[in-house]
Amino acid sequence: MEEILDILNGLGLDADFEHCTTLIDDGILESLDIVTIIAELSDAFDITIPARDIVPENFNSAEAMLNMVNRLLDE
Amino acid sequence: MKKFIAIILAVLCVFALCACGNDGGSSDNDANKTAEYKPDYGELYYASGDVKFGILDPAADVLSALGEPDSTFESNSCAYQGKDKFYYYDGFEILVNDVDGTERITGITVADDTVSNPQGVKIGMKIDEALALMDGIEYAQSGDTYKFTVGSTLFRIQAGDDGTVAAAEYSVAANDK
Amino acid sequence: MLFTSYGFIAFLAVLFVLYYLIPKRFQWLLLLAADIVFYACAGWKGLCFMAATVVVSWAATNLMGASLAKQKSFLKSDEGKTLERAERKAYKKQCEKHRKVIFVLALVADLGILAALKYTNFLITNVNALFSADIAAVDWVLPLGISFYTFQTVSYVIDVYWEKVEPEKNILRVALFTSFFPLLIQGPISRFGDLKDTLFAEHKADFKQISFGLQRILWGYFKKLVIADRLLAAVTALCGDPLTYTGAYVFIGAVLYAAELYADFTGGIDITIGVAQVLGIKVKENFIRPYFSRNIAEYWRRWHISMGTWFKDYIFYPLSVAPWLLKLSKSARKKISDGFGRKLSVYVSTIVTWFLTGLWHGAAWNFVVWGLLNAFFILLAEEFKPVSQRFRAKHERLVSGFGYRVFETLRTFLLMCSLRVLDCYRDVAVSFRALGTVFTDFNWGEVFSGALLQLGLTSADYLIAAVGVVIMFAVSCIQEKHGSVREVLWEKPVLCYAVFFVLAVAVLTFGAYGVGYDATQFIYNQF
Amino acid sequence: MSKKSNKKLHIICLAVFTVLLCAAVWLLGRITEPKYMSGVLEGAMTQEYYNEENSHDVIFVGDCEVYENFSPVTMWEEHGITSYIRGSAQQLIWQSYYLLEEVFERESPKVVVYNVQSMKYDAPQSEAYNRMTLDGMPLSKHKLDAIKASMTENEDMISYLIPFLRYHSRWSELTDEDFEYAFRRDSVTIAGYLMRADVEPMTKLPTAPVLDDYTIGDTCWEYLDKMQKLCDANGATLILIKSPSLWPHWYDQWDEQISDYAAEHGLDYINLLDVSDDIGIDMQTDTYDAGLHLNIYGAEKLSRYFADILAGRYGVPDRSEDETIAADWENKCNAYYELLAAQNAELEEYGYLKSWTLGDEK
Repeated sequence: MEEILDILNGLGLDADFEHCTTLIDDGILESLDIVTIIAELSDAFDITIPARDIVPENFNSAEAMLNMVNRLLDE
Repeated sequence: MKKFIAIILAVLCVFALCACGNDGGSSDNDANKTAEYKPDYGELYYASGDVKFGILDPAADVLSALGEPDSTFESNSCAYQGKDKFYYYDGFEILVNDVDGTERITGITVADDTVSNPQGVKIGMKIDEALALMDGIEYAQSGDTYKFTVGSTLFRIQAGDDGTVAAAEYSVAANDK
Repeated sequence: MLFTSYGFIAFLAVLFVLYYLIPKRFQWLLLLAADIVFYACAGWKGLCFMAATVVVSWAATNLMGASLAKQKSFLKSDEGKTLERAERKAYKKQCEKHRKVIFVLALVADLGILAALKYTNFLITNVNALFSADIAAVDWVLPLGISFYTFQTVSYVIDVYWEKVEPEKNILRVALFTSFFPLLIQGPISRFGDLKDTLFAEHKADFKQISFGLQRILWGYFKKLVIADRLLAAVTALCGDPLTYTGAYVFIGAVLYAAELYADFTGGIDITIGVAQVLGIKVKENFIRPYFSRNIAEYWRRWHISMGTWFKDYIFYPLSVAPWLLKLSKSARKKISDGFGRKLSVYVSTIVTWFLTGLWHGAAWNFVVWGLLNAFFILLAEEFKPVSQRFRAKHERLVSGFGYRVFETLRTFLLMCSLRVLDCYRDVAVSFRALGTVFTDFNWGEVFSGALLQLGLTSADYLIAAVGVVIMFAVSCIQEKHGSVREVLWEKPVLCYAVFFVLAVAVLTFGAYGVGYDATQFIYNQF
Repeated sequence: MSKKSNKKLHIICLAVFTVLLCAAVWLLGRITEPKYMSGVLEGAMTQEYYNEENSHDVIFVGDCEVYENFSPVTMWEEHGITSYIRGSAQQLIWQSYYLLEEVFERESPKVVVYNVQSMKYDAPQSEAYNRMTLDGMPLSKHKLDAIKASMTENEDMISYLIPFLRYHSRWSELTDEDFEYAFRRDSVTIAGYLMRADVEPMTKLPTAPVLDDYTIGDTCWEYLDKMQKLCDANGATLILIKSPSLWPHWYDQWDEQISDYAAEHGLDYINLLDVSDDIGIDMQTDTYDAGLHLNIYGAEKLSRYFADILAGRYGVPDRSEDETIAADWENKCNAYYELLAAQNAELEEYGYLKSWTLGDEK
C-alpha cells in the first residue's frame, strides 16, 4: 500500500489518494492521469495491465489499485 | 401464442416495408432535383448579330445587349403564381422566367424564316439539311421532333408534314434523366 | 423517416399505444419490429448490412462465451487435481487465444463493413491525388446510422471479449440492441451492459415516466425546429460562400453554428431519450451542458459523451497499455529523458484517438485536422498544467471568482467554435483562411447594417432564434443549479402544463417545418 | 399535497391541456389561413359556393377560363338561366370532378359545363393552386379524395386537415385582414364570376412552343369518364367546351383527341375558339391581359352567346317567373353592377384596379 501511495503521490496530481474512494466517479482523475498511473504501476511492479481492467472500480481508490495489482501479480 | 404474435409482427413488417419502400426511393430523387440552375449550353447557343446567348443566361445582360425588343408579351398565370415574359425580336422570341430569384432565359424560339441559328438551321429548309447542319451534336428522334441536348439546354426541331423544318426552339432540358 | 416528419410522429403514436396494449413479454419484440419498419423506410440495402453485423456479432460473442464457459468448467472440474499450475495456465492461454481469433475476426467483419462503405471513396481520392491515378469513385449508399450502430455493436463484442458482459444467446435481442431506432440516427452510442436490463425488460405504463418522456420530446422539437432549423439557412449561406463572407461574418457564422449544432444535436438527443423514456427504457445522457465547460478536456467530457467514452474505453486505454507502446516509452525514458518517455504513451494514444475521432466524423481531411487540433489543444493544456496550477495557487481569489469562471467558459467556447470552422467549410485551407480573416477584415459595420438580413432569415427569424437561445440558456442555468427542470415542475401541475402548453404552441407556430422549410436532416445523421 | 391528489390534479391539467391545445391549433389555423380577400382573390372562390341559397340549373367547372370568361348574371338577364361557376385557379380535372361530386350532393343541375383546357395537366402541379382550390371545401369524403388526387410529392394530407400545420409560418406576415376575416368572408365573385373591368388589348402572341408529347394523359381521360358517369347518374348533361382564350395555346392535336373522345362517348364538345367571330369577341377591347382572359365586356358577349346555346339546344329553363329565385338573382344583378361601377371608378382614379388585383402590373 505504501508503495502504491508513494508512486501516486509522486505524480504531482491534485488528488487525495490516501482517503478518496471516488477518484474516477467524481472526475478527480482524468483519462490522461489514469494512463500515467498505469504506466507507472506497470513499470514499478513489472505487470501488464490489460485494457479490460481499466474500469472505474479498479481506479477509484488507492486500495482498489492495490487489489488489482495484487491480482495481476498472482496470475 | 408466441408464434402467432411473431407471425403477425413479421407480416406487419413486410407490409410496412412495402409501404415505406416507396418513400425511400422518392427521397433519393429529391436530392437530384436540387441541382443548381446554371447556363450550360456548349454549342447550343443562339446568336443575333454579335450577341451570343443561351438557355439559363441571366436575362438582363442579354436583353440590354439585344436592345429594345419589337414588342413584349407577359403571360400571367392564374392567381399570380409567376409569369412568362416574352420578348419579340426580328425573327426570334425570347422567353424569360424567374428561376430561383434570378430572371433567366428559359426559351428561345426561331419564329420565322428570316433568321437562322448559328449552325444555319432555318424554318422551311429540308429536315435532312437541317440535321446535316447540326452535325456533331447527337440527337434523339421522337415522332416529328428531333431533340438535341447539351448540358441544361434542349434544342428541338419539328418537322412539318412536307418534311421541312416547321419549328425550331431552345428550352431548358428536364434534369430528371 | 426523419424525426421531424409527420410520418415519424404517427409511427411513434402507433408504437406507444401498441407497446402498452400487447402482453408485456412481447414488448421488446414489438420494438424490434418497429426498428425494422423504421430502418426499412431508409431503404432495403441498409437492412442487409445491419443484418450482417447482427449475425456476426451474435455468433462471435456466443462462440467466445462458449469457449469461456468450457474453459471455466474444465478448470473447475480439475480444481486441485491432476494439472500443474503451469499446465492450467497453458490451457487458459490456449482458450484465450482461441477467443482472440474469434474476436479479431468479428471486429474485422464489423468494422470492415463500416470502413469499406464509408472510407473507400476517401481512400480513392487520396490515392488518385498521390499517384495521379484515375480510379473512379464508388457510388455506395451509406446505410442509415452505420457509424452509430457499428460502434454500438463493436463495444458489445469487446465487452464480451473482456468478460464485462455475458453474451446474449437470443439473436433477436442482439438485433434489437443493434437497431434500437431512437439511437440509430445520432446515438447516444449505448453499451450493452447499460441497456440489457432496461431494453428487454417488461415495462408497465408509468404516468410520470411517460409524461416526462413526452415533455422531453417536445423540448427536443423546440430546440430542433424553432432554433436549429431556423438558423440553418444563415449558417448554410455563410459557410457556402467563404469568399464573400469574411471577417466578422466568419465569427458570426461560427457562433451561429455553435447555437445551431447544439440545438440540433441536443434536441435530437432529447427526442431520442424522450422516446425511450416513454417506452420505459433508460438511455444514458449524451450531453451535460457542454458550453459551460471551463476547458477543452472538460468540454469533451460533457459533449457527445457516449462518443467520447467510446473512444476512451476502446481506443485510448487499450492503446496506452499496448505492450509495444509501453516498451517504446520505457526505452525513451532510458535513452532520451525520463519526462519525455513518461509522456510518450499518453501523447501517442491521445493523438491516435483524436485522429480516429476525426475520421469517424467524416471521411475527409478537414475532420482529421479537426481531430488532431483537438488533441493538440488537450495536450497543450496538459503541458501547461503546472503553470496554470501555480497561477491558480497565486491568485486564488481571482480564480475562484465568477468573472474568471466566465472568462474560462468563454475561452473554451470560442476555441471550440474556431475548431468547428473546419466542420463548417469542409475544407482545411478554406477554413484556415476564413478564420484568418476574422483578424484581418474588420467589417463589423457592414455586417450590422442589414447584411445579416440577406442570409435568408428575416429580423423576425433572428428574434425568434434569439429568444429560443435565451430560453435554452436559462433552462441550462437552472439545470446546472437545481437539476431536472421537469422534476421541479412536476410538483406544480398547473404551472407544468401551462409551461408545456406555451412550449407546444411555440413549436407549432415558430417551428421550421412544413411547406417552405424543406426537410432538414439532423446534422449528425451523416456522420 | 398528498401524492394521490397530485396525480388527480395532473390528470385534470392534462385534460385541460389537451383541450386547450386543440382549441389553440384550431383558432391559430383560422387566423393564419390566407384569406384571399384582397389581391389574390382566387383563393376565396371555392367556399363561396356554400353560401348559395337556391339551386342552379347549370354548373360550370374548370379554371380561369370559366370563372373569368362566363358571367352568370348575363345569362340570367338573357334567358333566366340560373348558373354557378365552381371555378378556381388552375383547377385540375380531378378537382373539377370532386367539386362536382359535392355539387350533386347539394343540388341537381341539368347541365354541367367543363372547360377542357385543364386536360393538358395529367399530374398534380402546384401546392399553391391545390390550396386555393381545396382549402375552401368543407371536410367530406369528396375533399379527402380531392386532396389525395391533388397532392404533389412533398405535401401531406395532415396539413390539409389541420391548416395551422401548413400556414403557421405566416405568423410574421399577418395583417389586419387575417384577424378581420378569421371567421367570415366577403364574396369576391358573383355566382362564381370574378369580374375584371379593365382592358389591355392583345398585341402579338408568342409562337406556340413545341411539345414533346401531345397525348392527353390517362388520368385525365379516367376522370373525364368518371365525370360523364357522375352526370349520367344524376340526370345531368355534360358539355365540354374550350373557352375562347387565346393563350396558353390550345393545340390542334389536343382538340382532335377531345373531339374524338366526345364523339365516341356521345358527349357534346364545343370549341368556342372556332366561333370567336360569331360571338363577336374583339381582343382589342374584350381582354384584360392581352388575350389570356376576357374582361367583363368579353365575358358578357360570350355569356350571351352561350346562354342561347343552353336555352336553345339544351332546354335550360327560364326561372325568371319564380319569385324566390328572381329575388335572389335581382340581388346578384345589383351586386354585379355595383361592382362594375366601383371598378370603373378605380380605373378612372388610378388607371388600374387597385382593390381587385395585386397592384399596378403595368
